[in-house]
This record gives sequence, structure tokens and C-alpha cells, in this order.
Amino acid sequence: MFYIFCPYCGEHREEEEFHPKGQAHISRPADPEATSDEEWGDYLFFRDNPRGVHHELWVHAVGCRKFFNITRHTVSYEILEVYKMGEQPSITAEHYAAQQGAASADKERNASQAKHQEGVRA
Amino acid sequence: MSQPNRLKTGGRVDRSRQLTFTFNGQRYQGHPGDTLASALLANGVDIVNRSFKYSRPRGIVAAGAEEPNGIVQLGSSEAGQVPNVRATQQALYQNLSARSTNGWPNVQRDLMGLVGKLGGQFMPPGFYYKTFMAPASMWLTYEKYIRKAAGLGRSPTENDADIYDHRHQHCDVLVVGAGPAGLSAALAAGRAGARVILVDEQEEMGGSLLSSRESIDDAPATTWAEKVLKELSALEDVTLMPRTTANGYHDHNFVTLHERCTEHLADIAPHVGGRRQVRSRMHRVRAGQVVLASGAHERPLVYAGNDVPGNMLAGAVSTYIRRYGVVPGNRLVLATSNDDGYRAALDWSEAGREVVAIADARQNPDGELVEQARAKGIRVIAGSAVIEARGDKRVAVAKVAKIDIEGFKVSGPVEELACDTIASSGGFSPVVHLASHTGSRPTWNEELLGFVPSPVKGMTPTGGAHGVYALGKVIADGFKAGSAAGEACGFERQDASLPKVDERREGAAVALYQVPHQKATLRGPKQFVDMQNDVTAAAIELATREGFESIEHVKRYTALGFGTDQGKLGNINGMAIAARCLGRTIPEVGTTVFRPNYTPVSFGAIVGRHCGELFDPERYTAMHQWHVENGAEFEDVGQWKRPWYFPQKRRAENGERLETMHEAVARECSAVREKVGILDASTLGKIDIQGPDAREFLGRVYTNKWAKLAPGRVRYGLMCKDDGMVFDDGTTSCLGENHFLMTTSTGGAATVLEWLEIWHQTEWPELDVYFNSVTDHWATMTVTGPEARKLMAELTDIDLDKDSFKFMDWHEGNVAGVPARVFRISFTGELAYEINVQANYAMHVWKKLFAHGDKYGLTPYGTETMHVLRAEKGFIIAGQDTDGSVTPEDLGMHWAIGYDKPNSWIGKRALTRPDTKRTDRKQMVGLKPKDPSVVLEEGAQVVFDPNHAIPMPMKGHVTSSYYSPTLQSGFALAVVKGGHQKMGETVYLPMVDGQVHEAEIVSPIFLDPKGERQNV
Amino acid sequence: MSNAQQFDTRPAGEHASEIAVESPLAYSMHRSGAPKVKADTRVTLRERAFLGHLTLRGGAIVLDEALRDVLGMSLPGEPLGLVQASFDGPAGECSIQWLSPDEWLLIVPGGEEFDVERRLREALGDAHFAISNVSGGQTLLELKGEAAREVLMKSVAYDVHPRHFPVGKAVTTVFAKASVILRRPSEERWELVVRRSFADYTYRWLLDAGEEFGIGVER
Amino acid sequence: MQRYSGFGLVKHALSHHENWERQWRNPTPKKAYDVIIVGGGGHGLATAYYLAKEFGVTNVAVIEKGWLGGGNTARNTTIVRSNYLWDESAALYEHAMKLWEGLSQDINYNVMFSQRGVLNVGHTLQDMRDIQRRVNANRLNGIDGEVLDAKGVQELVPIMDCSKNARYPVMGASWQPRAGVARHDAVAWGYARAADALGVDLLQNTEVTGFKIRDGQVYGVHTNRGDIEAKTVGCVTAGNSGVMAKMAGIKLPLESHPLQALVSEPIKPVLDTVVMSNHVHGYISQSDKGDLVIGAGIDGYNGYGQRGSYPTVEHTLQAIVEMFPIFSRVRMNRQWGGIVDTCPDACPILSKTKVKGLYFNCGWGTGGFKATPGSGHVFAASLAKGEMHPIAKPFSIDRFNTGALIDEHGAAGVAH
Repeated sequence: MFYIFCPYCGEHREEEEFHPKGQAHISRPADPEATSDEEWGDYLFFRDNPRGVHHELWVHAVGCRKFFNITRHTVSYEILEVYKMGEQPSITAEHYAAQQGAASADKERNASQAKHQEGVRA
Repeated sequence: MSQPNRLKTGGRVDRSRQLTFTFNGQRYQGHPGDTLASALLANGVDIVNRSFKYSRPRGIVAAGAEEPNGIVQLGSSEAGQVPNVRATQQALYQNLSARSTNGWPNVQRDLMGLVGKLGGQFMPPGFYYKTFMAPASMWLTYEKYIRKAAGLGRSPTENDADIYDHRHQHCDVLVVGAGPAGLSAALAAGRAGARVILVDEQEEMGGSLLSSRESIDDAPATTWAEKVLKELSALEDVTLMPRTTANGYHDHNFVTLHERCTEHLADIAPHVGGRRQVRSRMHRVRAGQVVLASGAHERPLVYAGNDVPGNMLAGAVSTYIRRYGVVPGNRLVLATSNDDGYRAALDWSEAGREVVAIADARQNPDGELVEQARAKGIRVIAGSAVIEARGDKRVAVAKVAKIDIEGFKVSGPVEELACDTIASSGGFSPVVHLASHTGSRPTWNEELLGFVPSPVKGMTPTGGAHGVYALGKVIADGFKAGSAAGEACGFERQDASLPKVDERREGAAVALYQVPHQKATLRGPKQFVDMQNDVTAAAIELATREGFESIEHVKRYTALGFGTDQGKLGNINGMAIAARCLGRTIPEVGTTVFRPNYTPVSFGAIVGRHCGELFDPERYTAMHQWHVENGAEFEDVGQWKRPWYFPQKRRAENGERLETMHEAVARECSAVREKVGILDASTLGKIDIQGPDAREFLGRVYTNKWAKLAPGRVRYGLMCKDDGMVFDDGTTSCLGENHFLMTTSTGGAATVLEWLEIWHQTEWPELDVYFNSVTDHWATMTVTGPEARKLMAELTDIDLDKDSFKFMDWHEGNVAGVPARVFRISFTGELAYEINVQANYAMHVWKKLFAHGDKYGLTPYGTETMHVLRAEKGFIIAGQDTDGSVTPEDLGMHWAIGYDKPNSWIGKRALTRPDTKRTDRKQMVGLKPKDPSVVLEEGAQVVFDPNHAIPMPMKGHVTSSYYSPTLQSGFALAVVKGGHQKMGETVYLPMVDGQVHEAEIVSPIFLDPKGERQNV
Repeated sequence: MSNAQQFDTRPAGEHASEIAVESPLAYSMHRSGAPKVKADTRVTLRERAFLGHLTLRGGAIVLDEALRDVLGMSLPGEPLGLVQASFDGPAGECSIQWLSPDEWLLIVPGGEEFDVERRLREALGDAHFAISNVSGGQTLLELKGEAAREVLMKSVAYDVHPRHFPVGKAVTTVFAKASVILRRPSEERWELVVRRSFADYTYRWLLDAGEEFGIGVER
Repeated sequence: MQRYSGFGLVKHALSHHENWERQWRNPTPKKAYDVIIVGGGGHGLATAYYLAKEFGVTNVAVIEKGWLGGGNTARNTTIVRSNYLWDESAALYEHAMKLWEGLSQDINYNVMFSQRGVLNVGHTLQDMRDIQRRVNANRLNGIDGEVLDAKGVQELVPIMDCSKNARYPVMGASWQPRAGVARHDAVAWGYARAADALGVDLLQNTEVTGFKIRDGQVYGVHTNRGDIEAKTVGCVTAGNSGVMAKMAGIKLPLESHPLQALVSEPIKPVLDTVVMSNHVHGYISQSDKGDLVIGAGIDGYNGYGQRGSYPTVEHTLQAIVEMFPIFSRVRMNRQWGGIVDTCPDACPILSKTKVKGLYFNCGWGTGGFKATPGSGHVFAASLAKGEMHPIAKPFSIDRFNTGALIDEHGAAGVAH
């Protein structure tokens, strides 16, 4: 059972207070009418399903009722990062892999790159 | 004679007190401090059970959680029955009553044993996959007999008399196991000031110290344990929990502890001061750090006949002698691959019984304990092993021979030694179970000949749990682990002042698992690996021959490790045998992964208080007591209890009877259509929406328009998900220019609120709007029917004139002296006032309405009548008439779809996808049965051709169906493919009983299509 | 002004006192009874019914200012904070607690909530905020006694150890299968703010969980 | 193939079981096959078997990164039923049911398919509406089923609490007598043995690391044991399908979630039928060994860890004890988790992809085990003919773009 840091309450809380709400950073197309059926279907139903680092949307349902993002490893279940709505993750799959691979990797460089990595959408 | 195997002195039992217990109906004596197993052994009870598959007699093998055989049915009353209790873990109490789980007619003389003996060879692993196939129709019959042999103990047939409890715990450091490592770890963390929980599964803390031969600070090891426990119990933030098993290790250092609160006292918890006590309690622990001091389990050697009663683990023999004062036999042969096994021989000898010989698999055993044994004159046969135990119901002979471990063969003549007990030790397996519960796979350590835990974040193994066995080192290791754990939680490092423990010179152990026999494994007598499941070395060999090469395949094919002991004794031996057969090493064969529970836990403990009336909250409205007192039948709607209907008494031939639901609903419906009825509608969700962008927000989440709704007005709204499917509906009132009150369906309240929040917080944070739930603040009562205005007029200062208080208006004022918001909305099609008052005053208003309503025929009605009335008007219930696959268009609600709104409201885009544009989608229609007395079944399928062969094409189904006293006919709402274009056509509804009903497709609005009745 | 509609839900006028008022626990007391406080009672339960409960939404800075103006008290400075103050009026105390970054629960003596809301609305003027009166929708339960913490440990997953839950803290958390607002206004007192429709469940749960400590109900 | 029978067993016993043959070979991968099946679980093995047996395609490799039947085949609660609501699903699961009914004989391996019936219990009026709707639809689709009232349920399961005092009293149930349970591991082994006998190469410990795709056509796979070629590749990798699809540059509307299950210690037979409840959320049967086999719910987050959250297990046992209060003292032995690949409409994907020759069979959610023979059969037909089998057609990936979902949440709402 997860122990989740709520970035708004400022402390760890039991998983039972939270609900997972699927992949983070799924934004509704700005002009839905302009999307093709395929694009609309993609928006509705197609999600990343990585075996590894995943960015998720959670809500502190029995708590402050705020939505926020969690970067979590889907095999180890380790929570790598928690960040508020509107913020971007500093840890991504690529960053994590690099970190695991070479401890000496320049963290700052990776972090700045992270924002441009594929798979992390605003 | 009483307790023939009980020593006069020694051990931690209280000989001054006798406890009487029964086993298989026979009365025995034991003492406080005994387990059921130690008491049985003290009384010389050899056979405690019969094995699962072959029905072989079995005795106690171990002294703890690893015991595979001593599984009993406990309980003297039916409600106190407990299946599958491990005798080695059950404390003895006065009048304990236990039975063997298998054996017919009894465990001593068992007829199935004969079957096992004769038929055993026809039951290799997986035999059932290869047989019972012909004829196919017979399988259920075969299975009936197979099932008869199933199971160990039995379920009680009565409900549990006991209660259970949960406790949520938080600590800095959780120490699992209170042996030398755990005690010392707890001490280090506790002294540092950390919040520490120390748990141990046994009745008494101390672990191996309780049966140790060694001294600490020149005193018995138990003295040190007592001293440490005393210091720990004086520390305010240290919690000591004996009789508590850490049974599951979950993510992020969440550990479940099962505390057996009264199981050592009786099979049903005794009351204290007239109050119930819990039988057991689950602690849900969130720990900063976990120190795993769970010790190690001794591995038995696998030799022929190793399951005959009298074969035991060497360490268990020592434990019974030193801790319980019980010598479980007279003449011992010890088989060992290491020094540690010698403790059993020394203890046995010191207890005054004969050690016949020690068969040591090592060529040159030379450790300190070996020398001590030799000094006592015990015969040590080096390079040898017990290759076979002989005996019927108890070991009679040990066959000992020189063995060649490398060549896996017997290399010398066989000597038969008369004895009644064979103790064996094949080394130790660290108890890594908990460490692997969260997915970490243990790693093989060739030096230790065992699996040790792989790293788990926040967990530190210590002592035997990672292969540190020498007492002095264990204590030091524990202290270090405890100190480090405390430090990781922000406390200061503790300097160790360790006690003095003499270091013992230890000879190297040799790797021995299965002992070779003169005969090949498949041909020789059975060598048991997993005793509870009767898995033999031959079975494992056969599995590998048949191509089951993965250890998971071997385990599943043979059932190795699937017993209630989960392979604590057998798994490593089984892997070693598989490795031998496959010509691989143990780590090549695989690792062993464990799942919770470490030891079984009763369902009741996991359930805790969440059962019976506390299984799920019952939510009540403010008028609930009135409903109860007025005889309401209730319907479960979500967690709410809503009045379903209010049956009244009727005269009957012999006195009075209650109305049927049909009668009550007919009466309630007529009252609303003809006079006035009242419904408790408080359960509808209510969301207070405030902010300058509230109106814009509504426009985006509802399908219809909100831009022009003026204060004082109410509007119905339909909500879709972005796939275009309807998911909730309700009315929203404009309270102020920037202020709205939204209502949702009863079941949708929480969902809708979260729905609004997710869109606001993740997609449109720029909109200035807040949502607050006010569901519970307001009580809502719907007064509806032609007489509603007259009744209201008696109680309110609101101007009810139809021109000043119009349909879909809301006004505020007083009702029965209580400030109220009154909404003129109608779910019945009649003139209706929805009165909202603060819930604390609701009962007053409700009762006043009745005080005044009698003369108008005011009738309370429930959800069933509400459903009939709304269905007559064609109003939908989201979730009943919709199922997540229905669009607003399908419902025929074009009027509620704002295609020309400036924003792309939620659901709009999806309505233009190819599938949602189809004209033959299932569409909402009314159905009028040709025979008015027919009430169609809700869920009946609609077909166009009832004579079509099966499978018959289905064109829709009935979503709501009732009898209407107003229409004097059954009527239904249904969804039918292309239904909107099929008005007047006939459809058919084939029923389970073979009847086929005919119905006509009509408008779903059966009554007052122009809405004149509600608009008066 | 906020263009929101404010509504006093309490009866006023000369006959107001004749109007029966029922707390969320009225039915529970009727049905499950209320065990008496005895000599060996280690935990007691008391309902503090009919207080004024207001949910405040908005930015911390503007709300803080308004609150100072109207009640002379500040918002808690930190998340999970609970601030109490004496209420300048006929009766007792009031409290304000953090619920979320833009949400606070203000509890005032019963009957004062309408006036407080009105004054707050005035003070807040054109700012973006919301105030919802939820006085009928929730009630406040008080747990006292040496076993109060143990009863809570059976009921909430939240850590109620004094090191983690000092006086002046307040959290929303899971309570058995419902949710509560749990507050610690003083060393010896815990408060549970419970939704009306879950009050009976919470009450029955507390009686059940408190049985072993001889729980008593003060009325 | 050595034929299994009671007589054979006796013969082998007399020769000390020394002459049993391997149930399947351990072949060296060939350079190329006609068809490659990625994933050696029940569905993959069944696909290979039917390819060889029904469609004469025997030059087939099944590539499994671990051990055969080691995924959800080894971790489910073994329930087999076909009483699905929508025509498309009903056709698929009933197709499977018919194959189950002769499976042991067909593959000469006793999969212990035990038609002891499945009850889906209703506790609310809406439950009963849904049950009636489903049973009516089932019967018109030729699937057995009836609606029982509370009394009927009580007669069938005397130990169940069907009293009115329950928090959510039992109001009735649907009853499918032909449904039941099967021995899950045996299904994989039986198909493996039968496929192997027909010449299929079962390649264990072989991991596909990529697809060989040229001009939009698949022509093989990369593995840790070298490249293997085939112009038809069927991917049947359940929870790992998303990962596989990504390698081929395809997106699937799948999310992999933990699904937990647990067993009690073995007890003497006490429950003959399978009992499922959507509303209180639990399902239970008793195995031939005596274990109560209990299924828990799906955790809401994505997870490949083969474990879920503890409260899910608590809630499940609360439901079980609510329905069967006498089980309060029975003890839970073991819990575990599987990885279920779920689609937004709770229905599987059996589909071609934009890569020619590459097919996916996935998204079974909680319904995978019971579909094994049917899934294998229609998928084999599709691979053999290059055209989706009519039963498989509605389960195309396209439906997520056209909107033609088959929403089975009602039937699959509780994991099974």
C-alpha cells in the first residue's frame, strides 16, 4: 500500500485517502471540433502504459481534494516524485534510466532535457 | 502415566499448574507455557495427523511456524471451531479441545492409509491430468470423490461468536522478531528515542535465546533477554507485541501484524467485566524503517521414510527439551550436515536419554560441539547419513550408511540402528519471506547455503535473517541494524555496549539436501520433501523428466510449497533436488518468492469490525426515524437507505395484513395524481457553485445552455462524458448572478463533484469558480399533486400564485416557520414544490406538513412510486435507463443539446463520430403492452421477429417497467434500435417461461405530454 | 459584491424556540442508545450540535484579511493548522482550520453563522471567494479520556501519536469506511467533524470500538 | 504423443514411472517459421494448437520469455462462464464454452473443467434489472441461464447469508449451470503438450526484444536468442502487450493493472458452486484441494509488480464474510497479484494492426482465462486466413476511434 506525499497538505498520507485518475498530462484538445475521429479516439482512450517510469494524476480525495501528479515506477511501485498541477516532472523515463545507468550523469543537464523528452506532454 | 516425556526440571513451563486438554477425544495434561505440540509430545502422542494424499501417519516435526504436520481442528463448540491450527504455535489452555484433521475412522487406524500404501504408486504428481477423462460426462462424478478427500480442517457451521479489531500503527522502526538480533535492534533504536514496535510471533519474546545453550555475560541467555525486555518496556515509545506475527510486507514499508489477543486463552474470547474482548487484531503498520530479525528455519534432510513419526528437526528437539522440558523420545539418532545439529544430541544426552549415534555427513567434523559430543562418549559416524527411517507408526530403526555426496550415492555398508527418534539438520534457511513480499527476489549465498534477502528500500535484515548465526555476532549485528534504522529516521546513532558472549569454534558445514539411497529415487522408498502435500523427491524428479524445468513448473506440477506452511521446510530442498535432476545449480534453477501471509490469518481478523451492521455505512436522511416509525420498506441506493414504499395495514379475512408492494404503490401513485403526496428527496446530491465563471463552467459541463438562466430560475441539465455518453442529470438553480445550486442523482453526488473538480483543477484552472458539497446541509421534501398548493399555502409565507411562482422558479420564505428554499420543479408531472430546509429542522417541517396534510390526503411515497410517476412522464433515471452507452440523442433529448453553444462542451465532439451518428442506435421509446395487464420485465429483450431461430437478433431492452394505476395498464421505457422512427410498430418480448409479450412502440411520455398538470 | 445569494437557514422570530431541532445524532441516540459514563469509563463521547459551520473558499491573503476584520482572528499559517479564538459575542469560541490551499472550515457558535457570513462577504467585496453554510450538514463530536487515542487508532489510518499530531492540528482523513475531519484543539480533547448522513455510522462505530474501554456518552 | 489414460498410468506405475515422456520438447529455435506467436500463456498456446490442428499450420513457434503459462494463466481464479451481456462478447465466450466442454478429451489432458455452475448475486433492484437483462439476452443467444430469487439462491448455497438482516440483502441471482471452474495450469500444459505433438516449437526463456518490420510488413522478431523470421506474428502477451506494441510502433488503448486473488487454507468441501457478487464485490469458489479461491478487485493504478494494495484484499474479505459469515474463522493462506491488461470498454482486442502481418490478442482484463479456448481458436483462424474470424471482428482496435465500443462493464464490473 502506497504512502503518498500530498504536495498540498505537505505530508505523507495513506493510499486510502487518494484515488488514481490515470495518466497525467492528458490535455483536452483545444479545439475538439477540429480533431479527426482518430485523434479524438486517441485522446479519449489511448494512454501510455509503460513498464517503468510513469506519470500519473492522483487526487487527495479524502483530504484536501486537490489533484496532483505522481511519477511512479510501475514495477517497483517506488514513487520518484510528486508535483503539483501545472508543474512538469523532473524525473522521466529517460532521466531515470540514465540515473540508473550512470550515477555520475549530470543531473542538471538531464533535468533541463527532461522537459523536451517525448512522452511528457504538458 | 501422565506426561511420560516431561522432564522433572528445566524449561519455561509452569509445572505447578496443570492444564487439561483433549486431543481426538482423549484427555491429557500439560502446563502453562506449553504449546499444544509440546504437550502432545510430553504425553507421548506420536501420530497427530494423516497426510493429505497418501494418508500416512504423521507426527510433530518442528517447533514453530514451519511445522507441516501438526495441523489440527480446534474448538469445543461449533461457533468456536478453528480449522488448521498449527499445534506448534497454539498455546495450551485449560479445556483446549483439538482433533486431527484427517484420518478415518481415526488417526491411529486409518483406512485411507491402506489406499495410500497400495495406491500411492498410482498417484504420481499430476496423475489427475492424465486420467479421469473418459467418458467426458463422468468427470463431475469422479470429481465428487476427489473432492471428498479435499481439505484439512473444516469450516464452522455457525457464525463466529467473536469480534476482531484493527489498529493503525505508525512507528519509526518496526523490528520483526524478538530473538537476540531483534531485541538488540529494538534496544538500539529505542534508546535513540525512536518510536519502535517490536513484534514476535511466539507467546514469549526471546526467540532462540529461550532454548539456547549459550551464556551471555556469564549468565543464561534468557537472563539477558529479560533484562533487555525490561529496559524496552520502560521506554515510552517502544511497543512490545508478543503473540504477534508480521504476516505481510507491502509497499512503502506497510506491514500487517496479526496479534492473537485471546487465542491463547480459549477458543471463544472470554468477556472481561462483561465486555467483549477481541479474538485477534490486525495492526496496519506504516514504518519508517523495518528491521527484519526473523531468524532462520532449519532444513531437514530428505531421506527415505523421513515422514514417519519420530523424525524431527534437530533444532526442534532442542527447543522441546530446553524450552518446554519435554524429551520427545528415548533413543536418538542425529543426522546432520553441520555443527549446529549437535545441540540436539547434547541436549538429549543431558536430559538423560540415549543418543545412539550421530551420522555426520562431513568427512572430518571437528567443531567445538562435535568435540563436546565425543567427550560425552557419543558415537559420531563421519561421512555418513541416515538414508532411511523404518517404522510403522513411530521410528524403530535408522539405516545409516556412508554416503558420497558428490556422486549422489551410498558408498558403504548399511548399518541399522534401533532408535525411536531421528533428528536431522541440513543447515539453515534465513527467513526471507517478508523481504520478498514486495517483489524483491532473494539471492543465493553459496557460503551460507541459503537464500538471503535482496535489498528492499527501508528494510534492514539482521541476524539469522541474513545468515549471521553466531550469537555474539547476532547481537552486535542487531544493534547495528537498530541503530542505523533509528539514524535513518533522524535519531542519533547509538554506541553499542555489547554483552559478552563466548565465541564458539565452528566447523564448516557441507551442502546436503536429499540423501542418496541404495535404490534410485524413483524406485526407492518415499523421501518426503513437502510433507503437508506429500511431495516426494521422486515426484520432483519425475516432473523434471516430463519437461517441467522451471522451478515454478515443478512447484505447480508437484504442489511443492502450496501447503499451509508454504514450503518453509521443503522449498529449498525441493529446489536442490530439481537442480540435481536438471544438472544445474540452485540459483540457476531459480529463486523462491513468497507471498503474504507468512502464516495464515483468519478472515475475521482481516475483516475487523467491517462486518455485520458496520460492513458499509448506512446513510440516513433527517427524516429517517419518521420513515422507520411509519413502516417504510427501504431500498438501498448507494449507501443510502431510502423509503421504497410505505405499506399500510389492510383488513383481511383473519385480522389485518400489510399491503403488498403493488397495492402500496398503486395507492401512493393515485394519491399523487389525485391529491397530494410527499417524498423525502434529501439524498439527491447538492453542489453549491459560486464564482464569476460559474455560468461559463456550467455551459461546459452540461450539454444544454446556461448563459441566460436568470436568478430565481431553475433548469434541467444533462451531463455527458467526453465519449458523448450520458452519465448524470439533474436540475441547477440560479441563486444569484454568480451563484448556482446543482443537484445530482443520489448515486452520482460524489462522482459529479469530483468530475467538476477534475475539469476545474486540471483543464480550466483559469475559471473563477468554487464547488462545495451541501448535500447534507439541506433536507429536501417534495410535496406534489393537485392539492399541493393548498397544503403549502397553509404553511408558508411564500406567494404561491401561479403567475408569481411559476413552474421552474424557486423562491425563498418560511415553511412551517423554518426558512426554506422552495423549487417548483416536478419529477412526477404534477404540481410540485421541492422544499429545502436546513436538515436540523427538517423533521419539524415534515411533521407539520403531515399535521396539515391529512385533510388533503397527504400520502408519503417512496422510490418505487417516484419511479412509476416519473416513468409515466418519460423522465429518465441515469444508471437505470442509461448504461454508459446512451447519448442525449439516443434519449431523444434534442432540446437539451446546445450544438450552437460557443464552447465545445464535454461530450459534444464524440456525438459526431461514425458510431454515435448511426441512425439505428438504440433509442429511448415507450412500450405499451398489447395486453394492459402485462407488466413487462425490466431487462426483457426486444425482438422484431419472435420466430427467429436462436440466436435471435435482439433490438433493444426494457429499462423501466411498471403498472400504472393512472393508465390502468402496464407500460415501459425501453431502448430500441432505430426506435425513434418506429412509433406505432409492434415489437416482441420473449420471456424465460416461453411466453412472448407483444408491445407497441410509443412515445416515452405516457401522461400529459404538454405538461399541463405540472404547470398549473 | 460576489453576486451570491446568502440565506439564513435558522428560524427566527418569536416562535423560533418552538421549532423542534434535531441534531444528526438524534436518531442514533434513539436507536442505539447512549451508554452512561461509568467509573471505569476510559473514553467519553459528546456531540456538540448546532454549531455554525461555514466553508470558506478563496485566496489565503484576502480571506485572512477579512477574517481579521470580522472576527479578529487569522487563518492558520500552515497547512493542517487549526486556530481557535474566543468569539466576541454571546457564546464561546470559534475556530478556523485549513482544509486545502483554498478552503477553510470556520466554526462559530450556533446562530452566528449567518451574521458572520454576511460580514465576511462585505469585507471580501469583489474578491473571488465562496462561502457555503453547511451547519445542517455536519456535526462535531468530541472524544476525551485516556483511551481516546486508542479508539482513534482503531478508526483512522492517520497517525495520532502526539509527536505527529500536536495540539493545533486538523486533518481530513478516512474514518473506517467514512471520512472525518479530525482535530486536536487541546491536549485532552479530540474533535471529529462528521457529515450528517454518516453520523449514525460513525456513532455506532465509536460505540463498538470503544466498548472495551467502557465508552460513555455525555449528553 | 504418449497417450494419457488410466490404463497408461497403471502401466507406468509398474515401471516406476521411469518411462514417462517429456510433455513437450525443448527445441532450438529455427531461423524461420510460418507463424510466430509471442507469448506462451494459455491464449498463445491455444492459438498455436488450433493453428496446427484446425488449420494445418504446423510450422509455428511460440516464444515465451519465461515459462509456459507463467502469466495470468497461473494466477487467475479459474472461473469459466459465458453469460456475457452483449452479443459480441456472448458469441466469443460461448464459443469458448463449447470448446471447454470437450477440451480434456480433445487435447488428451484432463483440465478438470468442472461445470458446477456460477451464481451472479444481486443485492439491489438495479442489480436485479441488470441480471434479468443479461439472462434474457443470454437465452436468446442460446446461452443457458436463469434468474433465481433469494430463496432459490439459498437452496443452491445453504451456507450463504440470504437473510434480510444483511447490510445488502441478497435479492436474487443469475445462474449459469454450464459455467464452472478449471485447473488453470493444466490448461497451459495441456495445450503446450498437444501443440508440441503437432510440431509446434515452444521456445521458453526466449524474450522478444523487437519486431522486424519493413515497408509496413512484419517479417520476424528479434530475440535474446537471435532473430527469428515469420511473416505472420501474433502477439498474445496480456499485461505486456503495451510494451510489445510500443516496440512495433503501435499504440494500444490498454492499461495494465494489478488484480489480486487469494486462497484460504484447504478446508473440507463446503461450497459447491461459484458465487460472484458485483455489489458487495467479491467472488468465491472452492477448489478440489479444498482451498477457498477468492478474487479481489482491480487496483486503480497501473502496475506490473504482480501485487496490489492491501485494502483491496480487506474489502474483498469483508464482502466474503458478509455473504458467508461462517467463514470468519477460516484462514487466509496466500494472496498474489496478476497483471491485467484492461481496455476502456472492458472487452478484449483481437485485431490486425497497421503493421501488415502483425496481430494482437490482448486486453482481456479479468476475462482472459475463461476465454482461452475460444480466443485461441478464433485468433488461430484469423492468423491462418489473414482475415479476422467473424467472432473476432467486433473486437478490432478501430472501435476506439469509431466509438463502436462493446461496453461490458456490467458483466465484467467485478473481476473474475
